[in-house]
Amino acid sequence: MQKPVIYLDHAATTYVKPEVFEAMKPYFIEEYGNASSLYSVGRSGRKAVEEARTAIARCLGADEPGEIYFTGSGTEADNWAIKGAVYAAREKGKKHIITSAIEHPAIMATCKYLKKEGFDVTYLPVDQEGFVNPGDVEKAIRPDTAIVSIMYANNEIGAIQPIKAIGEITRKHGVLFHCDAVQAAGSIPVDVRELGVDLLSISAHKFYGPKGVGALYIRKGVRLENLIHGGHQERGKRAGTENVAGIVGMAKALDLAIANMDQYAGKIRKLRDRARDLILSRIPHVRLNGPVENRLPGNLNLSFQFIEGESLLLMLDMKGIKASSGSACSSGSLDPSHVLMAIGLSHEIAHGSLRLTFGESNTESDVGYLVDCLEEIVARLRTMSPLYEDFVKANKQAAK
Amino acid sequence: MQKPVIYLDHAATTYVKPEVFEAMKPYFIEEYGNASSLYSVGRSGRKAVEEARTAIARCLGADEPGEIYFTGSGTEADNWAIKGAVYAAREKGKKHIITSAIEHPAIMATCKYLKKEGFDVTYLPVDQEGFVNPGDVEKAIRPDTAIVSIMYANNEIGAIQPIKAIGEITRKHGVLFHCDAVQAAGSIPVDVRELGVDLLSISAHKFYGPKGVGALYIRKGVRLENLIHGGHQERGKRAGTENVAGIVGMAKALDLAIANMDQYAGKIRKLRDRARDLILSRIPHVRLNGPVENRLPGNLNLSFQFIEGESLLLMLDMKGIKASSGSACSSGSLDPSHVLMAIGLSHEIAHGSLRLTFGESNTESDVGYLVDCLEEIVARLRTMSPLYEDFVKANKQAAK
Amino acid sequence: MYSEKVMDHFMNPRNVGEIEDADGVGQVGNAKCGDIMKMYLKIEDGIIVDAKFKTFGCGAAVATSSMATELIKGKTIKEAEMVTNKVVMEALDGLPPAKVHCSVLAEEAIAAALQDYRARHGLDSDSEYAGCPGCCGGCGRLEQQNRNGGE
Amino acid sequence: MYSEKVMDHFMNPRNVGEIEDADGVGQVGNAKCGDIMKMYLKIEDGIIVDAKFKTFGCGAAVATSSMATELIKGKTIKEAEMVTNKVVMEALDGLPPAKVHCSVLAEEAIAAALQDYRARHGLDSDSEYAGCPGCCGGCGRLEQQNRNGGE
Ligand SMILES: Cc1ncc(COP(=O)(O)O)c(C=O)c1O
Ligand SMILES: Cc1ncc(COP(=O)(O)O)c(C=O)c1O
Repeated sequence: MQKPVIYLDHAATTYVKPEVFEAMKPYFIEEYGNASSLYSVGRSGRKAVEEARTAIARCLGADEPGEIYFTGSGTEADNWAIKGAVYAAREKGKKHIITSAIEHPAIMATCKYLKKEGFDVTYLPVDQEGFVNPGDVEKAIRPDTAIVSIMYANNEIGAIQPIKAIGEITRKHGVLFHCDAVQAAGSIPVDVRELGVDLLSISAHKFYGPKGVGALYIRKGVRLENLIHGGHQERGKRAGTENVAGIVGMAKALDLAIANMDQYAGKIRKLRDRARDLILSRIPHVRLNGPVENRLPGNLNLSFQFIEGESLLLMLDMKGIKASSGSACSSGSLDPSHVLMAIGLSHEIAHGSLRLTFGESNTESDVGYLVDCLEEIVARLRTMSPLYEDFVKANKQAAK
Repeated sequence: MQKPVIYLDHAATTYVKPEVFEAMKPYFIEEYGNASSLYSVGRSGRKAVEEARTAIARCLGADEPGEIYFTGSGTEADNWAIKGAVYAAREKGKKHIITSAIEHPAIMATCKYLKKEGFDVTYLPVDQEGFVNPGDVEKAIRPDTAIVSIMYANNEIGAIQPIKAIGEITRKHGVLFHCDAVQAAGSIPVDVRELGVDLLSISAHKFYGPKGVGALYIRKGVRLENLIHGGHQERGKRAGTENVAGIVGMAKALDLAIANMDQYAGKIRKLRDRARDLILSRIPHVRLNGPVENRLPGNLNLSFQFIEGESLLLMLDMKGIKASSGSACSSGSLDPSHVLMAIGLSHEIAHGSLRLTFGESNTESDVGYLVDCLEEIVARLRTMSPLYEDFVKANKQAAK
Repeated sequence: MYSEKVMDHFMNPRNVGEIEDADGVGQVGNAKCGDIMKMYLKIEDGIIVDAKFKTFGCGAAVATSSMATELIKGKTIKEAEMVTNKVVMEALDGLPPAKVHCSVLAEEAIAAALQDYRARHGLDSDSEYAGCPGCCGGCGRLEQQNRNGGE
Repeated sequence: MYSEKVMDHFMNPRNVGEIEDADGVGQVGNAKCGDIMKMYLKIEDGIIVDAKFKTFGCGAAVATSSMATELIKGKTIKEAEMVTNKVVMEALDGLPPAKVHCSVLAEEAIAAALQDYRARHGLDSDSEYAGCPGCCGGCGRLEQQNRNGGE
C-alpha cells in the first residue's frame, strides 16, 4: 500500500505552484540575460524584474514600486532592516532596539549580534496567548530608540500582532518601525500604508514561491545602510546579479495568493478548526498553544502532555504526516522554543508541542487520518513515558 | 528575416543548461520540504543539499564538504569573506585590508564601506596587462593586516592572477587570503589546496547555473563573523531557508563545467583568438586591453578609438549581438571602468571599450558575423565622431 | 538524519515497560532538557536477567534506551558497566552530533540503576562505574555530594 | 531603457555631419566624461537654416544631438534658445535619469554655437540664453570669466 503523504508544515516552506513554476521557467533558459545589462536579452530580464516589483508593491499597498527591494531570503530582509536602520542611526547617537520575545531567529540572532556590538535591546513580553501589548511598545520607546521591530504573525503559534496600533505609536514618536511579515504575506492582507510600517519583510517560499528570494519594503525617504555592498543593482542598495526567475516567481506567487486569499483562508481555517476540535475532544491532556482569535488561518499548535515532540514528529512521519515541533530536540539546541516559553509554558509542556500548519494541498480526509494517527501515536508514546507512569500512579494514589 | 541572436556576454551571466534545469526541477515542486526539517520530504532536500556540498567541495579541491557554505550570490560570498574576516580580527586590533585596484565592485564597495568604518585599505596597482605583482602583496603586509583579497580572474580583461604565488606569501606571513573566483570557476581549474587560499567565492550563474546562488569556501579553522544572522542553517553560519533547487543547480553546473573544461576552454579560446585576430587586422585604431597570455579563454576586451562604448553596444544589439563595455555610460556612473583606468588607459580610450565574452553557445559563424558587423558599425560611428574628424584633419595637416 | 538502526529501535523499541519487582531502578535526565530515562533491572547472581525502560525524549533517546537494555541483558554487572555511550552509539550505527547526549544519558541510566541495586543490597559501592568520565550528576552522585555539604 | 523615439534618433540620426561654411560652431563636453558634441549652424537673417552635428557619446548623446538639430532648424535664434534640455527630452519621450545630462549637453551645444555666431558677427552678446539655469560652463562663459580674473 502506498503511504499517503500529508504535508502539514506549510509554515516551514511550501512547494512552488505549477503556475508559478511556469512563470519562472523562461527566465532560466531563454530570457537569461543579466537584468542590469544594456541589450535586449538583458532588457527582458530587467522588464520582468520591474514588473515583479510593481506587482509586489501593489500586493503590499506600497506607494511606489521603488519602495520594494529584492533580497536572497526573508532572513536577509530582516537582517538588512535592523542592521541597516541601526547603523544608519548610529551617527545620531541612537542605539536602542525594541523587539518582542517571540520574534523569528532572523530577528533574535540579529539583535543578539547587535547587542554584542554595543546596541541596547529591549525584548517586549507577550501575554499568554502570544500578543504584544502596544502600550508596552510606547513605554519602551526612549529618545535613543532607533527602531521597533515586531512581527506581523508568529511562525509557531500564529498570533497576529496589533501592528496597526503599534504603527500609530511609532509614528507618533517618530521611531522607525519594521515588521517581519514573512508568515503573514499570502495568508492575511498586508498593507504597509494601513499598517503604518516603514519597513516590512517577506519571503517567497512561504506563499508557494521559490526558496532563496525575499523582499524588503523600505518606505520612501527611509535611509538604511546597505547590508550587501557591490554593484549598482536594486538602485545601488542591494548588490548582486538579480535572481530574475526567483523574483518573477515571488511576484506571481504573491499575486495568486492575494487573488485567492479569501477562499484559501476560509478553506484552511475550516480544516484547522476541525482538526483542533477533534484532537481536543478525542485525546486527553492536550493544550492549545496560542490564541483562538487573531491567529493565522492555517496554524495549529498543541502540546501533548507526557510526551516529547520529536518522537511524535518521527512517528507521524512514519505515517506520512509532515509536521514540526517546538521541542528542543528537533532543532538541535537544548532549550525548547523561545516562543512557547514566552507564553508561559513549562519546559516539559513546551517539549511536547506539535505545530500543524495547513495549506493548499490539504483536504478534509487528511484531517480524519491525522487525528486517527495522532490518537494512536500519542497513546503509544505515553505508555513509554516515565512521566505518564508517574501521573497514572499519582492518580491511582489519589483515587484510593 | 529572423535576426540572429549572438550572445557574447557570458562573463555577465549565462543561461541555465538544460541538464542543470532538469536537476533543479524536482526541488521546486515535488521535493519541496524545508532542508532543515526532520521528516522525509525535508530529508530529501537535506540530502540534496549535502550532496551538492560534497560535489562542490570536490570540484574546488576542498578537504571537506563542511568547508563549503552556500550563499545568495557571489556578491554575498565576497561581502561575507571580507567583512566576516575583518570583524572577527577587529578584537585582535587588526584593521588593514589588502586588495587590488581591479577587483569587482563586490569587493571594491565592501572595502570602501569598511574604510568609512575605520578600516585601512591598500589597493595594489596592476601592470599594463592587468597583473598584480606578488612582491607588492608582500611589501604591503603589515602586522595589523587582517586579510588579503585578490581575484582569481578579472571580469573585464580576463587577467588570471598569480594566486598561488600570493598564497605562498600570505601563508608565510600568517595572513588570511581570500580569492574572488567568480569568473574563474567553471572556466579554469580552481583548487583551493593548490592555490593556498583560505577563502574563495563562486557564483553559479557564471557557469551555466542559476542566478541568486553562490558559495564561500572557508578553510577549516578559519573564523568569520556571520554576515546574515538567524536560524541554524549552514551549521549556524549563514541563516535563511536553503535554496535547495538553486544549490542543486550550482553543483550540477560546476560538475558539468569541470567534466568538459578542456574541451570547452579549447573551443572558446579558438573562437576568441580568431575574433581578436580578425578585428585587429580589419579595423584600424583598435587596442587590445588586458594580457595575451594568462587570460580567461573566453575573454576579449578591445578599445575602438574615437567612438564611445555604449553606442557601439546599442548598434551591436540592433544586429543581435549582445556584448558589454567599460564605458561609464553603460553603467550609469560618470567614470569609465576602474579596471581599464588601472591598466593605464586614458578616459577616452576606456570609454571606447568593448568586452566580448565567448561561451558555449557561440560558433565559428558567429565570429564572422561579429567582425562584419563591427567593421560596419565602427566605421559608421566614426563618421559621426568629432574626435575622428579632428584626427582626420590633423592627419591631412601633417600630410601637407 | 538517523541511521536505519536508530529508526528501527525507535519505531520498534525493545524492552519498553516496567519491572514490578525490579532489583534496581534508575532515572536520569529531566523534563526541562526534554529527556528522561528510567531503567528497571532484574539481577540474579550478579547477572542482569531482565532490563526494561521508559523514556520521555526524542527518537535518539528512545533508541539508545532500547539498544542499551538489549546490550546489558544477560551481562554481569561489571560487563554492563562497560556498555558506555560509545558502545551504544556504535551499536546503533552512530548518532547525529546533537544527539550524542542521548547515548550518554543511556549510559548514565544503567549506572544509576546499578547504583540503586547496590544501595538496596548493601553492596560495596565504589560509586564509580567503568565508563564514568567524571561526574555529570546522572547517577545522582552530584546531588548526594551537594546534600553532604557540597565539597 | 531608451524610448522608441530615442532609439530611432540614435539608429537613424538626423543631420549628422559638418557644415563647411558654418556661421556658428560650438563644441561642448569632453572625452574624459565620455561625451563630446559639436554643433554646426548655418544662419541667414537670424534664422537657423541648417544645423548639423557630430557626437562622441552614448546613445542618448547621439539622439539628443539629432533631436536638438531637428528642433532648431527653421527657428529664429531667440526661438532656438528656448529649446532647452527639457524640450529635447520631451520630444524624445523622456530619458533615463542617468542620461539627463546628455540633454543638457545638447542645450549647451546649441548655446555654444549661437555664442560663436554672435562673436563672429560682432553681435550684441548678452551671453545669457533663455534656457540657461546658471553657468555650467558649457557655453564657454565660465572659462572666459576665469580668464578675466575669476570674479
Ligand atoms: C516569521 C519569519 N521570519 C523570517 C523567516 C526567514 O525566512 P527565510 O528562511 O526565507 O530566510 C521565517 C521563516 O523561516 C519566518 O517564519
Ligand atoms: C569577479 C566577480 N566577482 C563577483 C561577482 C558578483 O557575482 P553576483 O553578481 O552573482 O553576486 C561577479 C559578477 O557579477 C564577478 O564577475
